[in-house]
This record gives sequence, structure tokens and C-alpha cells, in this order.
Amino acid sequence: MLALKLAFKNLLGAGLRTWLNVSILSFAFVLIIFYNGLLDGWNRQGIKDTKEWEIGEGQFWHPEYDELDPFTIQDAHAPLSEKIQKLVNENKLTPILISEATAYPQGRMRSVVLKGIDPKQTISKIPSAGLETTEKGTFAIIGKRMAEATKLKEGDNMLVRWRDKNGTYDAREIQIAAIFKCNVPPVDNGQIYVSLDVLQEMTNMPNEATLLVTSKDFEGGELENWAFKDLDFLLKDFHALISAKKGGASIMQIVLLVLALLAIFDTQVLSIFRRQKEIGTYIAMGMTRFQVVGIFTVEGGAHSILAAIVGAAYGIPLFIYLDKVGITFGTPDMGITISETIYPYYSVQLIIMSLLLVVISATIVSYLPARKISKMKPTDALKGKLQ
Amino acid sequence: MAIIEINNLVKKFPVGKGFFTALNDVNLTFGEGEFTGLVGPSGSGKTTLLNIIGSLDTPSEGSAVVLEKSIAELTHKQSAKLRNQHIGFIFQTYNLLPVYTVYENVEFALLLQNMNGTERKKAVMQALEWVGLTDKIKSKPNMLSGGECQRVAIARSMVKKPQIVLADEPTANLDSKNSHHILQTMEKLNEELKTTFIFATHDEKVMKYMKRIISLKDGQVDNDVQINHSETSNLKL
Amino acid sequence: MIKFLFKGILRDRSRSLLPVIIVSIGVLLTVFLSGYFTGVFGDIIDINAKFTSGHVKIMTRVYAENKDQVPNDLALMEVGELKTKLNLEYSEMEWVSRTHFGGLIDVPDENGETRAQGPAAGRAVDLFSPESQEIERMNIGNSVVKGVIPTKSGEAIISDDFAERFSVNIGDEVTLFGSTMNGSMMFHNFIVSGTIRFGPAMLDRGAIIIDITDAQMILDMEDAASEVLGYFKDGLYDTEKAGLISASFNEKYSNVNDEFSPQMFKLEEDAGLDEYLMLADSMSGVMITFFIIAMSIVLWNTGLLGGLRRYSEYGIRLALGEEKKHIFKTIIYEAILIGLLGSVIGTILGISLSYYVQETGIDFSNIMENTTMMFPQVFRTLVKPAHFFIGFIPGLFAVVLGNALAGFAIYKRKTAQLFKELEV
Amino acid sequence: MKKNISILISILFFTTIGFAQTADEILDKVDKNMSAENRIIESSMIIHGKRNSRTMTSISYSVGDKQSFTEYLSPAREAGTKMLKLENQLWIYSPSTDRTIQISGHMLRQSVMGSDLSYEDMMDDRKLKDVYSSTVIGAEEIEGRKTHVLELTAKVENVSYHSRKLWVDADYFVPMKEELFAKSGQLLKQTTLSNIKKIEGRWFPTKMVYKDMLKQGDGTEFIINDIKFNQKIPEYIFTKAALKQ
Repeated sequence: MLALKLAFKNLLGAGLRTWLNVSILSFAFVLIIFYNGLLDGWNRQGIKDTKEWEIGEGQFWHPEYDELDPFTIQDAHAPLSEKIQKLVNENKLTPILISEATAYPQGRMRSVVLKGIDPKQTISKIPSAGLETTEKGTFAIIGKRMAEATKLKEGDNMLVRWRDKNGTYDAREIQIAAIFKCNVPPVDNGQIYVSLDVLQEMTNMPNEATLLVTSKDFEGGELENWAFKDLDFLLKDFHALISAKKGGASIMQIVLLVLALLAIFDTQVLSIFRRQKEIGTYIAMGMTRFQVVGIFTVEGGAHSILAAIVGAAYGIPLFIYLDKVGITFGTPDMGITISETIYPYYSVQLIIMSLLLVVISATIVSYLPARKISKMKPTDALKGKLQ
Repeated sequence: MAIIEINNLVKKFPVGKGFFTALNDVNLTFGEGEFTGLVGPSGSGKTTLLNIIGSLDTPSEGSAVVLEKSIAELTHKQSAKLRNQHIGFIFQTYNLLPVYTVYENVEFALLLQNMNGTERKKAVMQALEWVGLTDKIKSKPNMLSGGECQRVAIARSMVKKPQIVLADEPTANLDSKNSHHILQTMEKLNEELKTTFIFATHDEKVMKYMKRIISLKDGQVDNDVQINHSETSNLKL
Repeated sequence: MIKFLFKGILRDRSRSLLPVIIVSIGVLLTVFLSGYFTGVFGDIIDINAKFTSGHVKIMTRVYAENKDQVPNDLALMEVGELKTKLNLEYSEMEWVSRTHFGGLIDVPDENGETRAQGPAAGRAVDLFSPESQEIERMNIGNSVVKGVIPTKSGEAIISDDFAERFSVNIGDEVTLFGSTMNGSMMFHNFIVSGTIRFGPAMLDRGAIIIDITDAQMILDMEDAASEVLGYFKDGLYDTEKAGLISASFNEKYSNVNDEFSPQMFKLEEDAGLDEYLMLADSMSGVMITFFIIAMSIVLWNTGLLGGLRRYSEYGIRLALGEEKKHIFKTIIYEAILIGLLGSVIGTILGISLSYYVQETGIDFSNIMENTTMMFPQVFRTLVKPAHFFIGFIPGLFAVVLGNALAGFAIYKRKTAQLFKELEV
Repeated sequence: MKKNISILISILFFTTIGFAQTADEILDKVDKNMSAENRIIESSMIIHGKRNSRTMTSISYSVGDKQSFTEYLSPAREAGTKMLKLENQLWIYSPSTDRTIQISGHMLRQSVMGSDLSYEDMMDDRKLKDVYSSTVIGAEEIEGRKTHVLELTAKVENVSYHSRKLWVDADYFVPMKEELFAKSGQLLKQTTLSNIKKIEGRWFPTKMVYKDMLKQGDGTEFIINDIKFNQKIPEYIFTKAALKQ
């Protein structure tokens, strides 16, 4: 406690130099938290969006289904059992039927995936309600990316050819009822959504589905003949991306920290050089060298505490502001789930970890030059003779 | 009873490839309540002797026993404890801690002893009373004159009521009026508290106050005289 | 005078070495981090460029329209001539051809009959030419899981997932079955020289990589390629230059009425990354600016400290009759020397480190759990010309500024006071 | 190639000469013309690509509608490639790799060598009569020849094309044109048959043009250079071992 008190006295006594160091360190501190917060925010939003749009609280797949292998789609469908139907009616599951198809927008040819979705479902954010219509014809909704890729507008027609359960070709004009905007590329790219019963009729697969999306109300449990894919599985690539981004961020953090620590180190070296007499005096007054090293170490390390305070002073308002307005990234189509606007998320854990990181490293870097003190001869120190 | 016993003390410093002998076969004894000056020209070994007595340095040969402790055999911790509890230092350049107030500078010595708050406050105020600086407790060293700084330094060294105070050229940076003031303060404390004062000085003004003067020359004791001028000093008080 | 000061700096290590080291480190960090930011924010762009879109990409007009079908019958022809022209007219870029192909990878049993089979998503790139940078560019080397990259005709590297799933071992022979550019049936046996995992499951599914010469042979694509990609020789994407080049190329060689005429696309047109590109540019710009400011403060501080620590020396010099103004001048000169020295050393080290990391990347795959993403697993810097001088801002200017501020203190103090400090 | 042949065969099988007016009778007559116990056909297939056209020649042996074996003769790239179809399995052998590859599952739906036919088209060898119920819906004139127009609608489930329209030459009882439709009625493919010749007492179209109507291009031509019926074809030819010979 004494050492800490002395440290702050000394630091504040040093004036400008201290504040320079503190400002750099606080900058590193705020930036580290900000960047990680940004990634956490992205992560949370990405997961939230993916869950809301695509995967719910996990999906049940037909055992044959493999989302990466379009060839499996042909065989991956099964009728909904009574139990499942009941869960669907309770809004705990929503079935999706998938069929491969070829679309001929503007005379070109393009492989697409037809997805049948219940217009009444509320589990996915896909605006399936737009498929509910009394008009004659087959209506579909597509995402913005798909619309751009196929140059289709609302109201446009497109010929789609597919094969039904038995492999019989069928083709018809499908009208785009609506175009939706979604942050989750797999929900958009190459996907055409039609009403579930329409696709069931088109493919001659009454009451069948390829996968079932669970809602928050789903209590868990197995469904016979369906394979449950949990969130970890479904979000694997996304998690990997985020953890990779964090890896990338760690370099930045290290460099920023090194920068700030460089300033502290430099200050320490000089203050030990300039304050030899003070060191001698401490010893003359009966402090052990170890105690003196301690004072200087704590003094250097205390930069980090001041930095945390200063950082908090401008960081907290900044973070609150950013949390309100978010950070807009435009709408990059990177094949990655990323919101147009990311709201950074600062967890207590993140803040504590960053604080610890900064404090511990600042203390270590302060200790290094302070070790020199223990080798000083007090008589020389008193004279200020050391070089 | 002797509180400092120095026998055949030799101190050598490496210089280039050889040695410089700062102290050569010094034999001295100091008793309780002494008010002694070490005099001699620059380089005669005064500061070295003080440093050894203060356990800031160690003998090359011979022994220095301070308060029954052999300086040569003390660990860092023990010597720190010795200084902290029993020895006060006063320096030519005061060596006050610049970022602390007068009060804090004095208090510092007691903080190291873990003295409790009320006692500490009492002791600090008392020490500042001794040196007549109770009105400046909130000042920082850079707001004080040289004499005032040195008085803070005296208060700092005395606040823990040490048995020995070692003063290295305490008046070298002071004008004559301030020098006298300082010396009178120390003389008074010497008498009241029976603290042993050892000065290293070549200041004539200081010598006038000394009760014993030891002359050093080339690291050896040249002369060691007891002086009785109590009348004059009493007059000056 | 400078020579005299220089001697002083060199001889008095405590005064020169530490500041120079600190300035060097500071400059190094500045240069490195600038490169790093450019690299990290550009990673998606960069990966896209390297893997798919090039900095610019030439396809036939009709191939471009149908590119998701991998329609090799619509591939570019007379690629040799095209590349010769490109090398001549757009020599600032390196031109490489690549071919994509589909088909089946068929794994035989001991009778040479189908044991297992899966769809192939093939890429043919220049693996064999000694001057080819494709392996590097596509990060093939680092993505190899088992075995090695093909070194001779008839070897292929296949998806590790595929190999695992169908227990294909290194050295096994698999048959690639597909169709040639002309639509003929194509069969070719390849020795599996290694297995690869890029990361994203989409990329790895059915991946097979062969040399472009093998592809030309087996796909009947002599002098033809799906696409010709252009990469700026310095490795850095410059959207303006790419725009100019593609405009000029299309003006000359592309014909709206000839669907087989080549058409050049710049990166963001091909990859749909316009907005991200802008974003990445501004993000890295902001980060670098912040960082330079921070580094300047640090080094300014260093300069300030360097000046402060020499008060007693100034005292002596004043005593010797040197003028304050002259002392101040020498402080500045020394600062310039130290700043220059530190900046040069730091820049050299920083650029070297950046180049090293640009070439090899910092591989996080070992310390990150769950890493399956190809790109951010290995972090790279990107060295741009600006990085050669960027370090001088904190390294030179900030150091001089700090020293100057410290030097002003000399004016503030009375000669006598400085003098006193010298008798310590 | 083989699939082309299969399609061809399937069409051929079901067209026989006859004078009856009912659809079944017409189909029977068509069958008599087109199908045989066994057959050896030498043919050329011309695939019109976007850029160029390619001709492949092959010889194919078939017995009944379950077994067929095709060897490609040219161009050089394809020469020696053999294809064996047994029931609904298909193998391709390539001499350059000495490998026998089974074509299965989803691969069967892929277009064969850029042609307008899929492997599956080639594979489907069921008789039209077994799969479709037919009605005569009229008479039309095509290139100056009178034809019966038949509409065929699938009566079983696992067919690729829900319905077909068949134009049968009223004199020769050989199909001249066929259209394949999706369930919705969308036209998907079209076949035209011509160059009808009399071979071993039957009328037989020696040129067929297949066209995927949703795809751009000029379609795929299939020309019979030589056809022999009722030949002795050794059994071993329809084994996987024969592929390697």
C-alpha cells in the first residue's frame, strides 16, 4: 500500500511525462477493448443473424442431407411424423424442403436451390409471409444478392426446371413476389424460396421436408430418423472466422502494447537514471533494495492503472456512443455473415482480461529496468554518479 | 558505552587497475550523545567513513561495529533495518523527495517502520516542531529555501529518534545564517535526545559547534580532540 | 560539428544506444504495423485476388456470364499470344493462366474398378515452372496436410477430406473423369502426391489441384485456359491502375459482338467487393494514422527524456563558455542524427520483417482452436511504398520535437542553476 | 454415346409399322420397325458446341433392351473407350487409364460430353408402352409426309418426362419427331428423325437430332452409318471383363 501510494505520488509529480505515457497506454487499452468488442459484437450479431435467419437453435437434418454436397439433396427428404407435425403446430419446429433446380433467368442457365418454407412460420426471419397469396401462379421470394446475380426484380418471371421425387422433369415460370435483404449469405446466394406446400406439390413430396429448424421453444430431444445438428456444428466456419480474426487482432494488440510499454520502459530507465540520489536516499533511510525496486516497479506499473482511469474517461463515453450508433460497414458481399452495422459488444470478461493484460505487462516492463537498482551501490547512487 | 567501534578499518576503491585507499587503518570509538566532526580536506575519507558507519558501504579490512552489529556481516535487509531504526542521514544536497510535501517527507521514515497513524502524526509534528517548520507542512521542497530544506532533512532523520545521525557536509549549500540555525537545531536535539551526531565537514562554522573533532588526512586519523566550549554554545542557544 | 556529434553519439552508448534502439524499435513497429494493417484489412481482398479474381481477370465474355457453370468449352483460346501481348503492353503485371474444371474423382479397387467416387472441383495452376508464384499465391504450400505439392506431370493434390473419407493414401492412383474443352470424355490417372485443406468446407469439397500443363493436355486445352489472371508485380492491389488497365484492354481487345472475345474485369468487379475495398482502405488508413500519432507521442517522449538526462552535461558546457543557443543547436543536430539513425535502422528492420511476414505469414493455426478458415489462419503484412518513409514521421520528427522541447528547458533555467546541477 | 443410343433405342423399339388407328397399334408397328432381338450399329454423333462441332463414331452391340456395349472408334481421344450397360448400371472403360468407372447416382443426370443427352437419357430403355399410355390426337404433315400424332402420358411414376408427343410417319411407321414435356407441359427436349431407309426389311431413321430446348445451341445429331439386325453377339461382350479387352 505504501509502495502504491508512493508510486502515485511520484507519477503525478512527474507531470507531463507521466501523462504522455498514460495517454499512450490508455490508447492501447481502449483500442484493444474496442477491437475485441467489435469482433465480439460481430460474433454475437453474426450468430444471432445466422440463428434468426437460418439455423434457429439447431436443425434436424434428414440423415442423407449434407449441405455442402448438392447431390445429397435428391434423396434427402422424408415425411413429417405426427410427432413432428405436432411440434410444428406448436411453433417449435419449422420444416424446410429443399430441391435442386435449374433456373433460366434471362435466357441464361443457373443452378439454384429451391426451398420450400411455411409461409406462416415465424422461426426464421425469412419473410415467408410474402409467399401467402391467393393469386394464381407460383411465387417466390429471393434475397438481394440472388436478385442482383440474376438481375431479377420484383414481379419478374423466371423459368425454373426441377425434377420431382421420381426424377420426372418439371418446369414452370416462377414469379418473384418479393426481394429480401439478409446478412447471412447462405440464406441468399442461389436460393429461391417458395411456399412449402407449393414445393411439396411441385416435387410430389407431400408433407415431406429435408430439414427442420428448431425454435427457442423446442425443448430438445431426439427425433427418430432425423439427425440433430447443433449450433456448434452449424456455426463452425463462422466461429473459425471469428477466432481467426481474433488471432489477427492479437498481433495488433501485441504491437500496440509493445508501443505503450516501450514508452514506460524508456521512462523507467530515465527515471532510475535521474533519480539515483532519491534511490540512495531511500536506502539511507533504511529501505531495502528490494523495497526500492518495488517502489519503482509499482510506479511504472501504476501507469496502467492511471491509463485505465484515463481510458475509461474517454473510452466509456466513446463506447456508449458506438454502442448506440454502431459501426457501419456498408453491405460488403464477402460470403461472410456480417451486419451492415456492427454494435460492438464489451463483455466484463473482455474488460477484465484487457485490464489484467495491460497492468501485468506494464508491471513487468517496469520491473526490468528497476532491477538495476538492486545492483546499485548506495554510496554512488547518493552521489548520482552512476551512468 | 561505545555505540560505534572502529578497528583497523581499511577501505579501498578500485581505480583503473589498482586501488585507491580511502581509509587506512582507522581506529575510532564513538560514545552515546557525541557531537563529533570529521574534518579534513577533500578526499581525506570523511564521507567514506560516514558511509561505512551508516552501513551504506562495507569495510575492505578491519571492522566497524555499530550498535553492536558488525557492518561487514550485515545482510542487505539487516543493514536496511539498522538504518531505518537507528541511523539518520543528512546530506549536503538535502535529498528530499521532490514530489512529497514537507510533512510527507518526514512521515516517510516512519512509514517504513509501520508505525500506526496517530502515533506517526504526533511524531512527525513533533519533529517539525523541533526544526521550526510546523507552518510549512504542506509545502513541497521546491517551495522552500535551502535552509528550510535542510531543516526538513533534519526532521526526517530525527523523527524516528535514531541513536546516530550522520551528516555529510550539511551546511555546504547554506549561507552562514542558515548554517548556524541548522547547527543550533542539531545541537539542541543532541542534548535533548542524547543522539550521537557525526558530521563530515570542512566548514569552520560547523567546527565551532563540535565537542570532538577528528581530523582525517589521507585516510588516516591525524588528530582526535575533545573540545569543551559549552559556555559559548550555551550562549548562542 | 556533425562529425563531432556523431562521435559523441557513437562513443557514449548510454546516451546514444538506448535512444537509437528505442527509436529503431518504434520505427520498426510503425512500419510493421502499417504493413500489417494493410494486410489484415486487405485479407479478404487479398485472398479473393489470390484465389479467384486476380487483381484483374480475363475471361471470354460468354465464360464470364456463365462462370458459375465452369463452362470450359467457352474458355479463352490462343492464350500464349494473349499473354505475350499482355506482358508487352501491361508489363507492370504478372500474367498467369488458370483453368477450372469439374468432373469425378474415382478411386479404384484392386481390380481397377470404382471403389469410391466423388465430385471434383478442380483447379489447374502453374505448379511446375520455377518462376511461378502460384503455389505461394494460393497458399498451397501451407495448406498441404499430408504429402507434397505435385512436382511432375501426372501428380495431383487432392482434398484432405476426400482422402480421409475414401481412405486414399499418398502415392495412390485416382482417376479424374470429366470432359475436355471440346466435350470429349476425359480420363486421366493421377498419383496423389499430397492432400490439402484450405479451410472453408466449400473450397475443400472435392478439391483437386493439378499443374496447368497437365490440364492443357488432359482437357484438350492446348493454348487455352479458363481465365488469365493479372497480378501487380509488387503484389499490391491498386484499384485505379487496375481500372485503367482493364479499360484500356477492353477498348483494344474486347468486342461486344463477339462473345468469345476476351474481357478484363478488375478485382472488385469480379468479386463484388467494391464496398469492402473502400472500407478496408479507410479502416487501415485510420488505424495507421492513430498508430503513427501514438508512436510519435512515444518517441517525442523519448526525445524529451534524452534531452532531460543530459542536463548536467549542459551545465558543464555552459561552464566552459558555450552559448545556450549553440547547445540548443547541437541538441537538435544530435536528435536529427539519432532520429535518422533510428529511423533508418527501424525502417530497414520493419520492412524486412514485413516482407518476411508478407512472404511467410504468421501462422496462427497452431494456437487457434477450430481453425478451418483458409485465410485468416495465416496473417500477412503488405508492404507498400509508403512504408518506406512512414516510420520517419515518428522516428525523426517526433524525436527532434521531443529533444527540442527538452532543449527549451535550458533557456528557462539560469546558468547558475544548471551550473549547480553539475556539482552533484 | 451409349446413352444416345439408348434413347434412340427406346424410341426405336416402340415404333412399328402398322395401319391401325389406335395408338397402341401404331406403337406396335413402330416397334416392329425399330426394335430387334439384337443389333449392331455403327454410328456417328455430332455434337454442336457453342464454338465448334465434334463428331464421334462408335460401334454398339445390344441384345434386348437390357444389355448394350459400345466402343468408340474416333476421334483418337475417345477411340477405345468402352461403355457397358447392364440393366440400370453403367460402366465406362478408358484404355488410357485402364480404369473402369461406374457412372452412378447424380452423375447419371449430367450431360454426356456436352451433348443434349444425359447419361440417364441414354440409360432409360423401358418400352414406351410400358411407361406411357398413349392416344392419337391427330394427324399432321411434316416435310410433306403424313404423320399420326400421338400423345404419351406417363402411367408409371419414375419417368424423366411426364409426357411426350410423337409424330409417326403414316406410311413407314417410323417416328419423325418427338417432343418431351415437363409435368407442367413445358417443352424440354425435342428429337427429329429423318433419312429413313429400308434396312433388312424394316424402315429405319438413320439420322436423329436431339435438342435440349432450354439450352442454347444446335442440338446433337446422331447418324447411323450401318445397322445390322439379328446378328450373333457373344455373351461375354456384356461383361465387365470385356471392357478391358
